[in-house]
Amino acid sequence: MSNLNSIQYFIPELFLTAAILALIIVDLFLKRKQKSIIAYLSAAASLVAGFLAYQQFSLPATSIFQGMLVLDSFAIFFKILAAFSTVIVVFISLDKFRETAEYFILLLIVTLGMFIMPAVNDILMIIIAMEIVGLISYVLAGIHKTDLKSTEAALKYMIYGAVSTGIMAFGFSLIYGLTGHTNLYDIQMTLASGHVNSVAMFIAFMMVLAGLGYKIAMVPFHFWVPDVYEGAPTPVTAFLSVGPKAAGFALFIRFLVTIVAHPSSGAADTFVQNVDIQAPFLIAVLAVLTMTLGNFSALNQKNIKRMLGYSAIAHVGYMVMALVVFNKDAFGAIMFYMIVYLFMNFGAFWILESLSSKLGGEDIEHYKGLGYRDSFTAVSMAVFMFSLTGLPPLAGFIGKVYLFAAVIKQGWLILALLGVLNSVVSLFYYVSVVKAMFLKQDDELAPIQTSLYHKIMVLILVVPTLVLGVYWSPVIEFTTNSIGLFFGR
Amino acid sequence: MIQTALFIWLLPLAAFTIQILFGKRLPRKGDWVSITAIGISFVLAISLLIQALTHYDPEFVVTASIPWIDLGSFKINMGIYLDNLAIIMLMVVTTVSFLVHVYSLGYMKGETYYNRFYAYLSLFSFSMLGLILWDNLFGIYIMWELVGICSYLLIGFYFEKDSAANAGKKAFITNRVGDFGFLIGLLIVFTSLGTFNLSEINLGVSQGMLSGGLLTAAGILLFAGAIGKSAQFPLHVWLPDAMEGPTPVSALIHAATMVAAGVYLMARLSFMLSFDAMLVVAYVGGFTALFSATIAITQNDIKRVLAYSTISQLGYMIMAIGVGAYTAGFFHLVTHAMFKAGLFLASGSVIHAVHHSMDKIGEHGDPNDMRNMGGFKSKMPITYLVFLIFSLALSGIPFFSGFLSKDAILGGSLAFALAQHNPIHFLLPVFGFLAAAITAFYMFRLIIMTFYGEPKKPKLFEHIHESPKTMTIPLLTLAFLSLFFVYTIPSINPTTGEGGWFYHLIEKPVSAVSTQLGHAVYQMTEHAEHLAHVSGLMISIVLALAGILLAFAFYFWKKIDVEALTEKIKPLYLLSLNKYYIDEIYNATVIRGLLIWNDFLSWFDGAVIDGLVNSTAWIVRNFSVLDGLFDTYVVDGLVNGVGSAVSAFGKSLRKVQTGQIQNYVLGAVLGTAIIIILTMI
Amino acid sequence: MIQLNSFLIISAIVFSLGLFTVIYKKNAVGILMGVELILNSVNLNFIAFSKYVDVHINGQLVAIFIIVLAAAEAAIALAIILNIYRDRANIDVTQLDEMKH
Amino acid sequence: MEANQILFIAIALLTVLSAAVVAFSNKIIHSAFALLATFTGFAMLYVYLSADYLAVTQIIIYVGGILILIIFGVLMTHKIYSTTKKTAHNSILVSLLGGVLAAGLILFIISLNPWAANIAKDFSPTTAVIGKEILTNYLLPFEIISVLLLGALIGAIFIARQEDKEK
Amino acid sequence: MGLLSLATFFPLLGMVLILFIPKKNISAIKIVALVTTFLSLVLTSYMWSQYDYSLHGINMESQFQFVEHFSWIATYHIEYFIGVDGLSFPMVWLSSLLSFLAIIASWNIPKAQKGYFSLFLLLATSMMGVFVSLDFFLFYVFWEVMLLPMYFLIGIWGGPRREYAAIKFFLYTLAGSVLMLLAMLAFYFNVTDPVTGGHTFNMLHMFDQNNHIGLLKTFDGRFWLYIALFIGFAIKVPVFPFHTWLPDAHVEAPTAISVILAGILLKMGTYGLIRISYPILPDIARYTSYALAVLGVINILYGAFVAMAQKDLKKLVAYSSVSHMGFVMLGMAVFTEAGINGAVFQMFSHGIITAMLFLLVGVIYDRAHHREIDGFGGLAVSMPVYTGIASLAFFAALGLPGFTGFIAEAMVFIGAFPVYRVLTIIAALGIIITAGYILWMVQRVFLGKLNPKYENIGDINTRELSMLIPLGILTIFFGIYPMPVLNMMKMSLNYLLTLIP
Repeated sequence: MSNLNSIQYFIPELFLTAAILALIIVDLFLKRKQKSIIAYLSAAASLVAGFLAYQQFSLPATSIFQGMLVLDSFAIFFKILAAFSTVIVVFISLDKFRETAEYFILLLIVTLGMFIMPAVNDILMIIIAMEIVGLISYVLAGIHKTDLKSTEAALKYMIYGAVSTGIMAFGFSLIYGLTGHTNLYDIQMTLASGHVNSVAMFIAFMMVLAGLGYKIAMVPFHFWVPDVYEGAPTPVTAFLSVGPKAAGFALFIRFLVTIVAHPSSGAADTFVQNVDIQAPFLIAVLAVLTMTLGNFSALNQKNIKRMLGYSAIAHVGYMVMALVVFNKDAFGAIMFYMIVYLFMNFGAFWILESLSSKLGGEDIEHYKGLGYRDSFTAVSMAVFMFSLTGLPPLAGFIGKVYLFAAVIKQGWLILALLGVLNSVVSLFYYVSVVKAMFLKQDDELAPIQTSLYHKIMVLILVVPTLVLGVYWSPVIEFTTNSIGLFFGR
Repeated sequence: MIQTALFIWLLPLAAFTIQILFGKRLPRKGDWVSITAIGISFVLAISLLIQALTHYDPEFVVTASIPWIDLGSFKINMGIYLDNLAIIMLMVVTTVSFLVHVYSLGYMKGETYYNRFYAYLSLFSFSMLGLILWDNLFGIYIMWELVGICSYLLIGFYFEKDSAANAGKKAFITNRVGDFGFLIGLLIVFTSLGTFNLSEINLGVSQGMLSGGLLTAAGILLFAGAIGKSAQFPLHVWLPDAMEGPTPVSALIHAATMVAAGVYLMARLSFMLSFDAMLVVAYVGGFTALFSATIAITQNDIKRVLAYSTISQLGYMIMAIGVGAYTAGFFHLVTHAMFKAGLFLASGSVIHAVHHSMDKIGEHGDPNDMRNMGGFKSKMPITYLVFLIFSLALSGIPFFSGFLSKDAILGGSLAFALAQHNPIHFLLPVFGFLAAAITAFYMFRLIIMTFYGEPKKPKLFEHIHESPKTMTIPLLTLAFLSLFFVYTIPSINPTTGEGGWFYHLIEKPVSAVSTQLGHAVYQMTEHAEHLAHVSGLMISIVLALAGILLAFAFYFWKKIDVEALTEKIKPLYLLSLNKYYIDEIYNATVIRGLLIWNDFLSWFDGAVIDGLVNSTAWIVRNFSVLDGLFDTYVVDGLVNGVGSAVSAFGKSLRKVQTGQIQNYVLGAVLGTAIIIILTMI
Repeated sequence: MIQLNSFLIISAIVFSLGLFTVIYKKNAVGILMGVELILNSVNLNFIAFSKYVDVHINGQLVAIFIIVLAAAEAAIALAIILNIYRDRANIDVTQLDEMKH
Repeated sequence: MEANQILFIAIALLTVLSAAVVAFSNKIIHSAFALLATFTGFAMLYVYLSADYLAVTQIIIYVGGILILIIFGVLMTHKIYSTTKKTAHNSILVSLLGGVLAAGLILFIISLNPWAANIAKDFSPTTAVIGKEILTNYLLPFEIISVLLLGALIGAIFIARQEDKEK
Repeated sequence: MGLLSLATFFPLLGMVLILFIPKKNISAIKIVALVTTFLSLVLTSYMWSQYDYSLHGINMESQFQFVEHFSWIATYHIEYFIGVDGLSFPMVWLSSLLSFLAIIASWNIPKAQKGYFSLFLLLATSMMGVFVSLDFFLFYVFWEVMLLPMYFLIGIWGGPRREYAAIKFFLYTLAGSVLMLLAMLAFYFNVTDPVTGGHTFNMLHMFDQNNHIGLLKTFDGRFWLYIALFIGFAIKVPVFPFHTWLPDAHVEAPTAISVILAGILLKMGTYGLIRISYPILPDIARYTSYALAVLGVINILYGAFVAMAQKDLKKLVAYSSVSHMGFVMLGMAVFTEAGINGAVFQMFSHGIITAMLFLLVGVIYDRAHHREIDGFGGLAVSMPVYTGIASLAFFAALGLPGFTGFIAEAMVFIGAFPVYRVLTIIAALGIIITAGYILWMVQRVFLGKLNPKYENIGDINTRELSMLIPLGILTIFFGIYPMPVLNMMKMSLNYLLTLIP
């Protein structure tokens, strides 16, 4: 579709861009005390962008901007998710970054990147979209300029990200060389015609995987995660563990189902691989490694943030696990899990963020006896922890059920077995937080008073975690519909 | 009749229920409730007996049953099986029980848990009667267990005494060992025949649905239950200890009724015993008879002597069943119930007196120890008289009931031995006769030590009094029941009971075992019985008298120096005194072994099983360390390990740390490379 | 006539050198140089393929954008490095180990 | 061998060797200057690939922009007198491991020679084509990257800015 | 909402109510808990009176009673499908009874009453839910929901090593249940709904072998799925090598929770095997039955032996549970009418008896503040009533006739003997050892000289009596006349046996 016609399909992004520019200008006129207006405005902007994206949901799948982007419900799903996660992050960060308007503007730019990432259809766009998210994320991670940990995290993130992107770009250049195209569909056509050397393709695929894997924190590209998650300001960590990761998954899925595989016939559930490489098995191994490493490393962590960092790796493992089967179920499961993960993970991080000053830190130690000091927050935290473990009747359980169901349906029983055993392991460290909160009573500590704002935020996040564990039909229908259009192009 | 039987059976249960719930608050702590209940049962039992006597039909049987458990193909009906055997047994049980109830009025007066005692007695009566009446093995097994628990409760009645508590436990657990066999026997029967009902079992066995080795096994296993309950070797160890219970209990449970349940069971089941099973039964019984008699010689505790005597006499009965002298065996059960209960009650009377006397003079000793007694004849004439009658009956002296039955057994065993072609089976009558002689000896040793001679402790002797009427009347009743003519009516032949009503009512059942041998056993024994009768009679009288004379020679006339003799045969003496060390052997092997085994398992459970699981948890937990090690030694080690080969080793050691972004990058690169290389290979 | 492979080999070597640099240098700016080498090798690849493989010149266009990205990346990286330097007076990445294990 | 080829080899050598200097040099400032040579070498290679516009862009942006930025970086993070000071390095063998592995893999691919086609196009000026492409097919990346640059600008300034005194 | 739902969710309603009661108002909290569990008991009892003994249940929806069947998550074919039959109803009734009694037993919980009672009520609902669910997914949800309150109830209100015990319980059972999750999903994808043709979580459809496809057509698939399910259930039972969580959890848990643990939770393992594993994979059940029987025998003997070595009264009782659950396993491994009915009856009976035992241990612990067996002695003197009831309970546990345990064990023996002779004989040794450890314990605690420390120890009080007496009456009543329960069970279980090849 020509550029001009494409604009009508690009309204959310255009709106976001306009909002970014507007906010930069507004920022100039605001006094320090008034800077929080930017926060609210950015939240509103991303909310509106999300809404605009939702408006596009029923549009037929089209490729826009001369094939640079595609607009399908799959992409829209992740756009909405991105917008939503930004809104929540804005509220999580409100306290800490009240006076830092740049932070919110950068957040919106990342959101724009996340809007583009799931829709890309060209190697160049992949690189650009990932760089927008990446580059700005480095800045966000280092936004606490005076905090040694924060700057260190930024640098590590930056180096790791730059190298990964470099390797990925090199991989893309090889793919370009192998096929002669930069457009994903064209690449797919060429690959499907079957004249491409599979070994070379595999190595290129692995190089690309380095970049994608880094974005979603998959082993062996996960090394940056613990350090960056611990070092970055908590809201940023929360954001990184959900938003960019979701976009990364969208990109990963799109990459897999266009370059590695293509639908076997029309809108079928099954995919045929374009090139003869052992992608499913490889992904399975990586998934197991990812979840195992994430879980096992999280076991002995004393800092909850770092623990959540490792556990985020483990959750990636679960999601990657579903990818081995290359089908509708798997993608639906991942999308569903993303929604669930958004609530529970943000919930945990929000509590971490809002209580860290009151408790004097983010170590498990500090949470001792919280159940008796602020039972509402503690119970909610327990809910998030158990949901992350995957216990019913919480949303995390349903999420995992879908993930496991997807692989079991295709007979990957051993893989699923390793997955569930991993979630047993994960219980141990999640429950250690709960244990500290409830099982260690410390009468000397006074009750904690939390603000109404805190309570509302917790409630907003905990209610879906509970409700989705019991009734999730609308959500799963939403995700299923999103996939439907993805394949129905 | 069924209704009467039901009343007989259930009245004590009602009494028990009332007693256990309200006993404490009732006037006189409710002893009258129990006595009334058993009294009515007693009267009803008499009416039953009268009916049986008027019918005078050896084949008499009435049954009635209702479904109890019904699972489709698996059914158990519960019902009552009333025949002459049961009626006579009912009679015995209600008689002894009633008399013991009455006796206890005096004996147990002032006890703290008086009401509880009566409650237990009632429960026991109920269970024992049920055991007699029920028409199927499962029901019998249930009641079997219940009498066991009553025995446990009553032995441990003085639970504050450790010895009593121990004895109760020992009794129950030893019995459980026997019950284990019983249970397996039951299972074999049910598996083969699909029923527990006695008549159906009879039918099934005679149809050959259960035969051969399995039948023998079933017989022996069921007999194992009897071994436990009737205290046969090697499970006899509990009975002497059971004397820790109150003496009326010893009389009722551990002499007259419960211990005889084993004999009763074997009598009930004799139709299904194969020849091999019967041999086992006979030998166990015969051996026990002799074996425990030899122990009784040296015991000094009056009740223990009686206890071993009981074991010995039960051995007789068991042997009788084993050799096919069915009627004789059951006859001995009845007579023995009377005189042995009498002996216990009489000894109770003595103990009661000694106990009170001790209380008065403020001495704390063992009231049961015969070495403290002597010369009580003058102080306690009635007790002495009845004691003498009972002892004569037990020793098998003519004109007393014991003679009739014991002689029949000895004759039966002799006949059995004669009928067999294997001379080794003469061992059985030899066991029997030897035991008879020894019995006479130790009984008179007991009488002499207690009632004759000079009082060993004059001070104690001064305060000895005859017991109250509630105690002496039951004694006299039992003494009367130990006289021969009670059982020989309408005949008055003192040498044999065969002309009497008893022999008429009780007839040996036809064996259902279909093998040639099974029938043969019966027929030949029957034939030989007459042959053996006269010789058996003569020998037994001679031996009994010899035993009595010897006892007098030893202990009364002191013709023979007991001490010197004892010294001479010290090892034998010690062996007997210490009951052949059976308890010690059990303690050292089974019990200690079990405890060690348990401790081992407990340790095993905590250390190994749990440890195994925990160690996986440990590994899991430490996997993170391993993971760290992987980071430290593999990732970094690759970085630094290779590097250290070139550059200074010491410097690189300091670099062994994570948090290094370049190691991360390298990790990713190596990871990718490794994956690629592995995949391509 | 110069073969495609010549360019590819140069690119491969430079890429490897870039990777090596990233791992080898302790100096953060040095690492940044390594990243630039990598990006340059990528560009060379794209451009070479655009000449020899593609009927269009898409590769060249990608390369242009990558150059721009490299510039942006360098700017941000240097800002971060500068910030680190301000905090610690040192840009040795091996000494950045506030967080580990 | 044609002069063309000799020249090419010379340029290639320049590029690779200077890149090697960047990598192995002990002094960061040497690396920076070697990088200049590498960038230039790349620009010249682009000429061989009939990418005239790219060659110029390479010089302008890389040498004129990025490299200057890097040198600024070097200078700002080192006291002037210490720029020539030896900088510490990680273990060379281990680092080489990564590099050699990567090189090996890529050279392996190249040795497979699996490329889609081999249509060596003749030289034609690319500037106009590129200009047209950027405003048609590549309009979106062009616009998006401007947002990226904006973001990078804000971010870089925010990070690099000296904190206000009152904070 | 039907009766069954009401009965199941009444406690949950109570929990919600309690959440709105201020923390300080302890008596109101207790009363809400008491009333809701009582109402639930009343409802289940009423349902018993309405129970139709002629319906066999197991694999036909029309044969179930009090069925409620709604769609829940339509896209994934998850249904809210509950109902009871002869297998589940006794357990449902028992759980409502024990929940109610356990509330009484928890009357004097020392701290955080609000949390305690609300968690307890959640537990009660989930227990009932497990027994009524006929949709596998629903079953699994209830099954897992149980873990959370249990973890807290042990972990917060437990004994000195509560944290260890709680996490051990949690990890063990979770490890088991995730395997079950796998198996459940595998079943889902290998079973078709005969009506819609899609996959289904409906257990009854899973039971129909004609609906099986794919993996369930292969022996290996069936076998491994059975093993996965088995481990999930076995940990709960607990079967021999997986049992080590039990003593710890039981010992550390507060009295009421021990009651629930031993009385209900253990039964879920065997219930699950009979309810789910057997009908879905009858051939594998048959194939592995010998192993199950062997494990059962090991449980019986091992539990008894280890119980004998215990010094802690509660631990002894805990190990006795291991031993008694062995009878259930032995009984269900033989596929005879007597065996399987005996097994399920043993579940019911052990639920009553062991609840009594734990309550009794709790009574004494409340007074003496320790549970060392050797630390007591002669309590029969100072606590006669308590001793009476305790002897009743212990004799019941020992398998004395006249109590439910005897009938159950006898039926198991009768059922098992024709099938596995040697095993049954070995298992029967258990009755001796059981008598041994129970009597030995009774002797050390109640008999002998009165330990002067406990001269003035108070006898059992009315509240405690009020929870023990109903159980005592039940164990005697069903010990003498078990048919009301057996009639219910036999329809279902005998029918179940016809499904097993």
